[in-house]
Amino acid sequence: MLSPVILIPAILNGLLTGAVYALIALGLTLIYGVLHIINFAHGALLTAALFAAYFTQKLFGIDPYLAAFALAPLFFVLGYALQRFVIGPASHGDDRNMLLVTLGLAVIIENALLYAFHADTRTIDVRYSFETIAVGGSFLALPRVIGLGAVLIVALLLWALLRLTDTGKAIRAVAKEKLGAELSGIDVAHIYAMTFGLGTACLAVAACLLIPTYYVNPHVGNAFVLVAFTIVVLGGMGSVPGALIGGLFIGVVESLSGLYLGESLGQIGIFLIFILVLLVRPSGLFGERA
Amino acid sequence: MAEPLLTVRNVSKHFGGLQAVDAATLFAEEGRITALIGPNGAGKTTLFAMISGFVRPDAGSVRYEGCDITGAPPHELARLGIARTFQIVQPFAGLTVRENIAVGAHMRHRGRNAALAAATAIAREMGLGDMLDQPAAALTVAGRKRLELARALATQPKLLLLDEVLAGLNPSEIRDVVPVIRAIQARGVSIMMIEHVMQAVMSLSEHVFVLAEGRIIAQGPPEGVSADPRVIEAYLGHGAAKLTAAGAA
Amino acid sequence: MRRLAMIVLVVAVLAAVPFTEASNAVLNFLVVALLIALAGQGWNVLGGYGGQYSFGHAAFFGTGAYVTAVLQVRYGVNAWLAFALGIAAGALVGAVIGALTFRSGLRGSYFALVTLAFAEVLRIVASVAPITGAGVGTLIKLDLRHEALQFQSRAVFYWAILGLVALSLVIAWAIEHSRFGAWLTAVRENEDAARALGVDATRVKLGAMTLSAAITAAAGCFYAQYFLFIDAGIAYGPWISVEALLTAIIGGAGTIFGPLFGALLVRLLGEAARLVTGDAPGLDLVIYGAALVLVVAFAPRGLMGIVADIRSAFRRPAPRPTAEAAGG
Amino acid sequence: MPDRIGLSRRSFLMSSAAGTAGMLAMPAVLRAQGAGVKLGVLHPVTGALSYSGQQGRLGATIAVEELNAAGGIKGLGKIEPVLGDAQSTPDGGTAEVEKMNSAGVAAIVGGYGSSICLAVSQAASRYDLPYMVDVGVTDAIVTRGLKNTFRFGPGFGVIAKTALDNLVTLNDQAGKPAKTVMIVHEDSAFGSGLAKLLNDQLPARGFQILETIPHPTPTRDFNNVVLKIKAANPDIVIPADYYNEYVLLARTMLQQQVRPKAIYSVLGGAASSYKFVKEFPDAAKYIMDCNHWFDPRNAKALALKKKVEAQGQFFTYEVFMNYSAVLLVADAIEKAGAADRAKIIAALEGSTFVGHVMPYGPTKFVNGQNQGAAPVNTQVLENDIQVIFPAAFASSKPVFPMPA
Repeated sequence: MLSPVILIPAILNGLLTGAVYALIALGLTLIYGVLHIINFAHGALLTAALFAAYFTQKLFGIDPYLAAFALAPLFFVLGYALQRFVIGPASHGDDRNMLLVTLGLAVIIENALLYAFHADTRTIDVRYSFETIAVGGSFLALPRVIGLGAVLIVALLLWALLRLTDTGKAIRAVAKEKLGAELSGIDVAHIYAMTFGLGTACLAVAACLLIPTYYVNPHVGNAFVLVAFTIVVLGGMGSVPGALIGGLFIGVVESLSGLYLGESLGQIGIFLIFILVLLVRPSGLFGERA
Repeated sequence: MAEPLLTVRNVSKHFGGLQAVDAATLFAEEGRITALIGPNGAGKTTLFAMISGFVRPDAGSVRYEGCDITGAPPHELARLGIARTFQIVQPFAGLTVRENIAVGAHMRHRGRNAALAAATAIAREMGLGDMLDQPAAALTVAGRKRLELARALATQPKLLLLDEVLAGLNPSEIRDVVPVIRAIQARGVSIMMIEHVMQAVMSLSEHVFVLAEGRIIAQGPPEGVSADPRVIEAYLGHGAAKLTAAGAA
Repeated sequence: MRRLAMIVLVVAVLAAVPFTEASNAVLNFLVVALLIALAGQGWNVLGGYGGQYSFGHAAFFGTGAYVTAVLQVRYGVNAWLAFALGIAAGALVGAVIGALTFRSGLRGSYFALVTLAFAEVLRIVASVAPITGAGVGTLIKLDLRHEALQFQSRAVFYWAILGLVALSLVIAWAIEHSRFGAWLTAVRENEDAARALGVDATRVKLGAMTLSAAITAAAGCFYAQYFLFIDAGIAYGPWISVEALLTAIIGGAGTIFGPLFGALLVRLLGEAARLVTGDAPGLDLVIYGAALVLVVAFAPRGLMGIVADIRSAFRRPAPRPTAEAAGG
Repeated sequence: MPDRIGLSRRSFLMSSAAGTAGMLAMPAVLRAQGAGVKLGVLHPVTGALSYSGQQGRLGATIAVEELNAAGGIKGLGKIEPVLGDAQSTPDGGTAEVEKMNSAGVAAIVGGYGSSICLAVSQAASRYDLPYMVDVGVTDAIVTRGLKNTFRFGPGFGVIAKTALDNLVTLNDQAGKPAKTVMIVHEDSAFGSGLAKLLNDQLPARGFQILETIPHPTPTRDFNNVVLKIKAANPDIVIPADYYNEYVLLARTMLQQQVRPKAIYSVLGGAASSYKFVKEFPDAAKYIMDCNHWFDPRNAKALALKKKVEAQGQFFTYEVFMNYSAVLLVADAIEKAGAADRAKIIAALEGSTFVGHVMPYGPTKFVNGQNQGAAPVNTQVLENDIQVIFPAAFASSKPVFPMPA
């Protein structure tokens, strides 16, 4: 019923949106894969990262894409410290407690940002914000195309880090067999924190990719976090390629269901997929059967 | 000859590519202690899990008291009189000893007070009388094993499945628990036990099944089985020494 | 029986508040706190006693609220009946979600996520479906008659919600003193062990979820009847899921009085924060969050755990504080 | 019983209830000794609506300051504002009304947001406490027969009608270049209600509605919506969104080079916002809006604008609506001659106040609704917001259709 004139750009747009979702989900899935908890602070940390990207541009005039190189390490340290000194000790190793602590952190971060910066929406205006690339009669926003490329690079880097470095091997060992890893001398608390740091660093990159075309306010992260949960579940909790493919897939689903069902109901499409996957195949489409 | 209390016929289970249990057949006679032995990874715990309803067999049947119970869920089996303990003890850590046992007792007692009274009585029998109001998490390993037994017993089972109830205990603790198991048998409860401590198997059981790589390779009275060359071969390696030591004892 | 006496005492003290010269501002504060306590007690039945941490109790709160409101506004159903049907509908939603999730064997993070997702789906549906008034919301006609379940006096509303809270306390007490409760806590502590002892874990969890949903739905029904206006964000929004969980955990999950004292404390903290900081936006919620983290870190059994520890410390110098032992 | 449940602040101290301690000093009263009139100033300064709430409070407090600088209310002394935070929820608003009532306010101004206004009006009606709605467009607020509730600004019905009338006039004057319309609206109370009214009435006015697209708040991406607009190619796009979504939509339309003959919004979240115009001049260019707007020829309004901008704030409609509402209530209190609630309500009912900054003419309340209240049309022209309709208040001529 809809002509390809709409359909093709809608799919392309879905892919571009999905790429950023994927990056946010990458951080979440990594944390889940190793710590086996859902990080409910993920959305709030994304908001914090968006504020950081906003202010580096506003205060220092640093381009967000450049800022990513500074903010990613910064947020890595932040994530590391949060897990090492707050979440880890506070939850006494109990999964349910970790859920609660990350939820508590989410509430704290979001409202501390509200307290500090108030509720108004902020946007930055960089010269390429409105630049587009013409593809098949439609225009793709240049920053979003750059975003897709950056996400693919980050995913590749992450994959290489997990496969090729000693830390990556340790992370995989802990994910697979925590007790065994502990017995063979791996500092599990350190690896947990490293993982959390990596997941948080992904958010910093995602924030820098988002800010040129999006806005930031203290509640903005929530809009992404449920989608990210869905992607993580769909892609198989803990699976990096799963998050990537799942993100792109969800982007397209959202785009198409928005087109056919309307934007309001289109959101339901995502949640229904989410619930269905959880009920029928909780290990995800790309994950291994438990 | 009457049908045994429990008959397991040709049950199989595989996980992914691994054939954990392969057409195993065994039985437990009423009033007896039956042992299931075998080297590590032989599939004993999987077999137990199938009998107690935690795992559904791919093939084969389980019969109990003349009825087919294949694939019935654990809580129904417990109601029919099959109770089990776990290899790694699973206390309700946040509850007291009394409350732990009462969970089992509730199967036969609807009322809270009746269940608590029954739990108290069983706890005393099992030597846990001093620790009734302690949280289960505060018990020693031996205490937890006793709790595990007491809880199972509180369901008033006809058949008790014991999964390595002696593992992790020191020799003196083992000496304490063995008579407890005998006492349970004396109450008329049939027992099937997975056990690694061969000494206990030899002294307690009347009939032994040997599982290796998912198959029953031998069965019979303990003395006969321990002399069976297939069994010795299955145990060759780290298991063989243990077996010969047990045989010499 | 001593606990039952405590319930009577606490409720009696609270019931006396309107006879003091408490202003309506205080009563209104208490009404809202009790409303949250009721929602929290609902969460407590499933999360505290049953160990199933739901992040989506808004699904039940909202269903109760919407059914109460929509039946009155669109179908002219009597308010009292609508209230009862609201509770029933909440219970039904709980049973359906429970049946779907527990049969699939979802636990822990998965359960938290799926409940959250259900609440979100309902929120979105409510924000577009014509029957709920879609985005406009549903407004119950102001009609201060007892037949319409609306009262001129704040005090009557206060006693009504107190009555519901009292009932929820008795339910919690009954859970602690029944076979169902024993089974429920056994499932919380160790599901496999419970199943081996004859506990039909799925059924027990399902029962707990239905009861839990009914209690939280009652809070939703009351909300609709008290404020007379609901929309999708109020009814199904994440705020109530978080508050229900927060009050139960901070007060002491799996205790009779946990949600009640938790709600009073949390709400007081919020007021105090706003008192100290003026209208500093967000600071009260920062304090909520911090309280949650601190309670999990240092007082895993919440406010009631602290009370119990203090009492046992006075009664007999126990060599081993039970809280730590249980937490380990 | 309700009468006995105290009104005196001292009675707080008597209460033994848990929870009282925190309530004692509530609400945040800027207490002054002696004579004076307490005025409740209620806005959602925290939560989802906090930006608007803070702007609203700004307008109200400026009005109070100006009144007090001029000696307060004649015969009664200075106004003592009792500030309240509705926390962006109906229950938050209700709690504040209770506190304000206990604090003994003569009237309440504010609300912001339909759901809060509904709850607040109802809570205040228990005490016959006069309540002046600042911005809350749901008509249910004033059609419930609450004697205490007044709305200074226009409601949905009037806004939609004005918007339609002006659209028709605009089109007729330009030689009817536009025939087709697409509506993009957020799916909560305000957007949905508006979309429904437009759908009912636009066809009768000779416009064909190609599609109505609802979307949630927040919506992360408007590319699909814009693609649909592009494919349907309507003459006019009518957005009804909150600020963030409006900005995203306008930016995406610019990006995708979708240029209808007009972007004509109704209560557009960003369309008549100086912030939007300043931050995204290209996206804002030529956008028309039918919204609350001050009388651009009113010297008081321009002075207020200067004052607000001097504080580094944007001059948004929340500011001048609240400013006007406070002046109006103060006038009524003065007419009543006492901080007596019934007298103030009577004074409001008969009010013919002209000292506000809105293009409404003298106030005249019928069933609580100010009859003269109406929105005006604005257009973003040369990086400024100009009034283009009605002619009596216009500061510029409309540019329609948009130059390509």
